[in-house]
Amino acid sequence: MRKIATAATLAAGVAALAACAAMQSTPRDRALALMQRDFHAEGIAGMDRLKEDAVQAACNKYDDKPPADVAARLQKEQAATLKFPTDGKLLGNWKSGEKIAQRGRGMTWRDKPHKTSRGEPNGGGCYNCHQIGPDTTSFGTIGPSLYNFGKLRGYGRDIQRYAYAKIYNAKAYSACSQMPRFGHIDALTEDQIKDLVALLMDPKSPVNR
Amino acid sequence: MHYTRRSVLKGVWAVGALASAVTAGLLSPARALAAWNKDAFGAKSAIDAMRALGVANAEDTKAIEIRAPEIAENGAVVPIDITSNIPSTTAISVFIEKNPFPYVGTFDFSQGAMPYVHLRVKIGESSPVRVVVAAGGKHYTTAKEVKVTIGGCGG
Amino acid sequence: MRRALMLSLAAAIAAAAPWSPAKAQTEDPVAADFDKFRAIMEQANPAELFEVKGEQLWKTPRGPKKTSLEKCDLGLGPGVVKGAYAQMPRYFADVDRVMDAEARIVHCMITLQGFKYEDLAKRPFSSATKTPDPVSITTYVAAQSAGMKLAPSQSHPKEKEAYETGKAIFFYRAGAYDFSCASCHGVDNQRIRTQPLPNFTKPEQAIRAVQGWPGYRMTGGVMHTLQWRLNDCFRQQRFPEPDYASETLSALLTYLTANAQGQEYKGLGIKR
Amino acid sequence: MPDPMKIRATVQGDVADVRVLMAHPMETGQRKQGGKVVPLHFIQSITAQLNGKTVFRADISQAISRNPVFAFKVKGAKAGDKITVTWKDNKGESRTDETTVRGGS
Repeated sequence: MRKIATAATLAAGVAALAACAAMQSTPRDRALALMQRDFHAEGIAGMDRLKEDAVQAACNKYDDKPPADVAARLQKEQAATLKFPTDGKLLGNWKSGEKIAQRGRGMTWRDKPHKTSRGEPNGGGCYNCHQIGPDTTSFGTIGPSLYNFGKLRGYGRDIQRYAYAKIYNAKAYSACSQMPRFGHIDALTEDQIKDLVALLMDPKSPVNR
Repeated sequence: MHYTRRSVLKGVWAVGALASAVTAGLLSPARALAAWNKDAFGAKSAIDAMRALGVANAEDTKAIEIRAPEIAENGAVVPIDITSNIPSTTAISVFIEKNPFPYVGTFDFSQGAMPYVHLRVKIGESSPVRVVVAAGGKHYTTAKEVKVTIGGCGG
Repeated sequence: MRRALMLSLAAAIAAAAPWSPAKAQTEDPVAADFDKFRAIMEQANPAELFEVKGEQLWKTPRGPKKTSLEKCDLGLGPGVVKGAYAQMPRYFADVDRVMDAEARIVHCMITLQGFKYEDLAKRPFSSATKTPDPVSITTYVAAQSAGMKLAPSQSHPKEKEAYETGKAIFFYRAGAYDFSCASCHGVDNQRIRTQPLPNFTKPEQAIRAVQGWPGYRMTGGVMHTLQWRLNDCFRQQRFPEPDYASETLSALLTYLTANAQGQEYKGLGIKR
Repeated sequence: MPDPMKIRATVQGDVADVRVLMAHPMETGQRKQGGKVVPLHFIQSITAQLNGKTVFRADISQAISRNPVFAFKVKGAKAGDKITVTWKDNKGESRTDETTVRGGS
């Protein structure tokens, strides 16, 4: 339902807000009240997305630097959400992984569950933040470079599991990481995460050549 | 809209423009009367377009300056500045070699117009931008590569 | 047990960190080249076509009440356009709230001309085939502040309050991806793909939140304002959608603009 | 009726720098909207005159960007001269606008 703010309702809203402000005077409280009033659900992005979960609440409260005990507790809770593939395989196809890493769409207003508005599978948007393969120079720098990921760390199963888990839920390692929890929020499927692990870990992947 | 009146007016404009350009001796009658060159604009390769325009014999030169980005921020709008340093330049033609229809257009200069043009074009993929200059009855050419990057965050 | 092992392994990997993050340099040659050609294009900016249209719309009697916007008070008195954009968002006593330029224009279209918010908010952003009137009008209004210093008023208590509220909105992490505005715009020297991400918490970079808007966007060849820019940020943040011209957006714009206080607004821009 | 052009002509010495902005979709015939292809629609020819004499003429394709921008220079111009620009598109629509050459700074 779209909330319409006509001049009249705006005025009413302002009055209500003024009343609110008297009771709850912190900027955060005002911000939350305003956003609650001024946002509307659009497609798959419901109003529930404005509510913080435990991780978001702690990161907001501690300005992304929670005390060590809080961080440890959160990381433990997040690690408990990790689901590894039931077939035991962690390496998919690095070529598909490259496509998932290149694409950034999905999870917003006109997209569908697991699919973008164009009918493609969701992207991971990995290149938005990370250097990955050697041929893509238009990579972002918000996250560390993942070039030579396997080559530098070895190709063992423990590292494969680490890569899988990190993509599935980065908050299991760093409570206030800026990286989305792609598996946890069901943005990427198990097979897609396997393909991304292959992109990082397959010795034949351009990432490691 | 007064359809007939409009089309008559347009007709007058077209004839008037052509007549004045031809009488001024600035455009060869052949080029002026050829109007919009369907064959050249419909050609799928730069060389076919150049043949259709009769400029395929253009010789290489360093006397044409093409100012365009090495890497275009957005292929939908690529700014290009072209200056010809060849005396008696009368026209500049532009081709984006890798576009599905490479021929972008021809710019004619007369009555004091300097052999310079700024234009903004769509470039589908990284491609040479080829320029052909008509001067003193001959044709000269040069090219500059423009790279087109992939899009941004794509959210 | 296995999880514990894995986690400690991860810690070891992180600590060893044999890679160094590829930081975007301020003298990134690609970004410098983009800036250079954008500056060339701004000398003849298609945005001016929308400024011309916006001026016409401002001066023409329109809407159910058949009045022009020449009595619209943008904060400097009824009808004063010159310099008004550079001094917004600001507090308006008639609505007892802070409004940004486009919110104020929409307010004038509703109160003076009799347009309905519902109609204006239905399709508030430009498409290949249509540029909404408030977009053209905002473009016209903004262009009349080109070359002026940004001076959003921060003297009224509600203006200070809007700043603090906007700041809290800026840092609020939520949504499917756990993003806040600060995820992309709270750190120095980052870029997404090839696009530099200015740090809006710093005065000298905050100007880049406002600079170049309203802007002609090369993608699609359409005119967009800050209302669109913020709407699209929230979309990419995977939030629900903010209401057009809402107080939330005015508060956020107050925070961003006041951080850029005193810097020169150069007028209409060209955007990727 | 097509939207007006914006023409700016400034003279430096005796050279007029002319910049023309045109409001036109320049549809390539490849873009889809609502599942349907938007038909080819683009400016085909442009003529510019200085005090009635043709100085600049162009035949162009759909590869010119949406809302086209052109700049050219004319020697022998002075403040107060008239610059007239006309475009005509493949659907037969046309638009003519005029401006006065201004003195440079």
